[in-house]
Amino acid sequence: MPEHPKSGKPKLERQAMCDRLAMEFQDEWVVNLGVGMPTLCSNYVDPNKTIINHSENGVIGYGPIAPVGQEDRHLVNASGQHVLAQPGMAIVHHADSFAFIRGGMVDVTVMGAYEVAENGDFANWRIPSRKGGGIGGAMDLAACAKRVFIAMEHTNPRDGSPRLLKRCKLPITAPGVVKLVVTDLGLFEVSPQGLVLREYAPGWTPEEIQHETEARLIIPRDVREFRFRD
Amino acid sequence: MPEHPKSGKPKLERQAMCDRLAMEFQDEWVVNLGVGMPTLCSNYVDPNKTIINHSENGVIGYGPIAPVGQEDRHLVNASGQHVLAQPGMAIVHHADSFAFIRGGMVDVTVMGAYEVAENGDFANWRIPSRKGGGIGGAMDLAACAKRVFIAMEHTNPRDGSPRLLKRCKLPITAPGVVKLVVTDLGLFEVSPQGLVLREYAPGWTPEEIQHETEARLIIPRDVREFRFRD
Amino acid sequence: MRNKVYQTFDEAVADIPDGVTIMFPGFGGVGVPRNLIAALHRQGAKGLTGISNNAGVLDAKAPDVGTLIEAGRVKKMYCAFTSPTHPSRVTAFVRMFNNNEIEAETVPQGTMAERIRAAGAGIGAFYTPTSVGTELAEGKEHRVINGRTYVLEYPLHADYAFIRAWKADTYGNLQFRLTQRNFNPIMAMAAKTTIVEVENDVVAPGELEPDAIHVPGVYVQRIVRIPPAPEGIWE
Amino acid sequence: MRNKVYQTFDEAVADIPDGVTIMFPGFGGVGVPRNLIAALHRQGAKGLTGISNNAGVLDAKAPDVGTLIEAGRVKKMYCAFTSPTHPSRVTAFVRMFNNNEIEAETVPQGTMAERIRAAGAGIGAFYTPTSVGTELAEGKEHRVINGRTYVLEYPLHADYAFIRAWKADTYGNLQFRLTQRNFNPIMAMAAKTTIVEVENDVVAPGELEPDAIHVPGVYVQRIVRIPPAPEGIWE
Repeated sequence: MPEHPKSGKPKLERQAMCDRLAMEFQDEWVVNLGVGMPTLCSNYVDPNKTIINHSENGVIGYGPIAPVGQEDRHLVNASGQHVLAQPGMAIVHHADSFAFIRGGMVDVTVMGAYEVAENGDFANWRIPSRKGGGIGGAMDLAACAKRVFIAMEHTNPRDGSPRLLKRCKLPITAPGVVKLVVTDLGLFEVSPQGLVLREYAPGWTPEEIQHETEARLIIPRDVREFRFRD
Repeated sequence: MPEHPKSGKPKLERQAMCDRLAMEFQDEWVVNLGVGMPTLCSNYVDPNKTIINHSENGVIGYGPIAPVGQEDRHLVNASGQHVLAQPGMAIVHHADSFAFIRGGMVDVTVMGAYEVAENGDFANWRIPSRKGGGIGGAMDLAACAKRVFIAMEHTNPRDGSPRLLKRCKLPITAPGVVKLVVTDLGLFEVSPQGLVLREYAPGWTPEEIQHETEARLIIPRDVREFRFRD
Repeated sequence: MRNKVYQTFDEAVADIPDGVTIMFPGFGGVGVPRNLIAALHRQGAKGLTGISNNAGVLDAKAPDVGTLIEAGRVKKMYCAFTSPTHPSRVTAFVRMFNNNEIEAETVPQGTMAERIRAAGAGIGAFYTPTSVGTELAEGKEHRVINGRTYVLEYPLHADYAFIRAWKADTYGNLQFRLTQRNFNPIMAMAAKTTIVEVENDVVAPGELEPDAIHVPGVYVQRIVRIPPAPEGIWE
Repeated sequence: MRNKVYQTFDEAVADIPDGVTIMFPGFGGVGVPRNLIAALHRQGAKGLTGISNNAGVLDAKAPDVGTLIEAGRVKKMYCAFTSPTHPSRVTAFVRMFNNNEIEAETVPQGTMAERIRAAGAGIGAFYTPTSVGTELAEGKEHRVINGRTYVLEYPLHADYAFIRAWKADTYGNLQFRLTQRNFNPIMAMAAKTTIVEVENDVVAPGELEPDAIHVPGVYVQRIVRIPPAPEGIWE
């Protein structure tokens, strides 16, 4: 039996997780980063690529978070953070922003999740024990972006229960859309055959990661240690 | 039997016909004038009213036809005529222009027609003997403007056949939408009971006009001679 | 031409009756018509239905739709957030919703934007791929078009829209600055009566470039210039 | 970042294959991408489907979609005018349509605009009141919504859009001037590949005001600056 993670074996840092997803972004991709951890993806900068940041409130091509004192009171991203204008930025209204999303112009959306299933379903908007849900633009992005990437902790921090599941237990955000998941234990690809472990955190074995995972992991021959940089 | 119009009894001039319709426009109305005769409505100017001219190509609040030498090559009305910009004019794209029309923002559209029926149907886009049709924005305007006014000659200039009919013979542009019709013989209102003759051309009697009309005219007690001006 | 410029927010909202539906734009605290909301709060209209991306924020210092909700003036909300993003963020709306003191319909944000746009654009209903396969699509009509599944959604109409603009002319032509735009233009186009608070002096027609107008003036009925703080609300 | 600026119209249309669908904006002779049409005419692609408000004008001195139709390159047109407004105005399209040498679908202009917008906006279909009760609604699905009858209409997609703009930057952000705008923005958003002819020098990103951009650059793939006449077509 593998060493239990609670023993203190190091997991990946949130910034490393988001860097790894950002390494997958291609030149000229339109990227939509969800509230919370995904916004860390914007800290990874590859000078050979132009990444176009889209935010659901209608801004295409915004820049980094505004330093204190440089905030423009009329310019915020999807998290309500003040960002800097960037040359070439364009503004549209909310209906046009979601026309942009539904029209398939977003190359990748990165979101957090409570659960991801091996069939590509994921859940991030509603906990049945609470009334209502917080959906924001996540369902539109999940249904319509070209790719959905997920960044989340591998297990529920409250009770250690797994979050990579055979089937989602919570109400889903969209069916079958997740392509890539990064957790603090590794990088996972959703394939037609199921969840493929592509990279594992340093110090962890695929078997140890399987132990923390409800879904059956496919371990390919070329599985490798987590890449922190290209 | 009334004197036959071919005898030479004078009919209303086109400008008088359009002036009469324009007298019905109210302050701040958004007015859409169709190609041809209806554009003459813009020559009637009441200084006590602000009329907002809308053209289907996305211009709201344009001014008069541009005098020779003052044309702006980027500014035309629905007939493709160069018009003058007017303070307060706004431009939208084609989908927003028809969103404006379908959304009920046009107070009146004035169009020409081949036929108008006593039930408010009218036909102005297609002659079955010719293949295809020329619909432009007429169907959208007819279905969605708050009011449809028609300006047309009372009878077909080719064979003298009537154009105010019990039922349209040509394919209709929209059912039951016409409110007011001006012809070179008079002004007609479409009521739930049928076509009401409101005003007759000078020198004509209601009976003579009925003779030129297939639909049964309702002649109210207050029928009066055509008003050229308020 | 009828004058559209009102001197005070109180005058501009004075005749709003109980029971109407009002659209409230704003996203991330930007483009929120706070002065009009404060005026309506003073005016006291109740039994309102609100359409808004969210239902108020925690610890709001400046008025927003949550101010009206907390005061018990709102009967129903259409919004994209009906539970908090974190369990500790319990707003007045969340507390009242949990106690069944207010009704709410959770609408995906893009579907909400498109439903508002459809109301202004005279569209009877539309098919969208958003929410297919989720709880929010249950009971809705589905249709497969070119191999993709869509759900049918209907317009969201309103009696009033409260709008926050950057510039306006006396005809009601409006301009917004950066992400202040958000829901403002489509709400202005969807409501029967559109009331605007504007951050700059209302200018004469012709001073705004026709190519750079975001809302044609025909859609706007009332305009109030925001006075300097503290009389006007600027945060 | 990939360079979007092409030096010649011929380069910009060189790879367009036979059989594709192309959107052609323009209204009343304004906002017509004449240089791109002339280049495609030289290039020779055939079996095309065109989407355009009209199908060419009588006695056109400058190239328009009618130039491609007359040359036999177009197999089908979607347009709002499939017969002349006056019997004497027999264009090449009308002659060919009467001789069954070209197919055509007559689409009300607002329905065409909304179908193009729906393609860009990811809407599967929509209900519109336009054409209800007429020959053009025959065979279409009808639905009564809130007491009003609507017909169901589907998106119009395209492989290419040819666009005529006033200003552009190297990212492809576009601005139009006055009624040049017409169908241009919605076609740019609906097509897979959008090719633009622009009336002013292509500027660096940041020179166009973010609030005054009519088409975000992400929608644009290729841009050509129109040279002075006679090399460039300006009428």
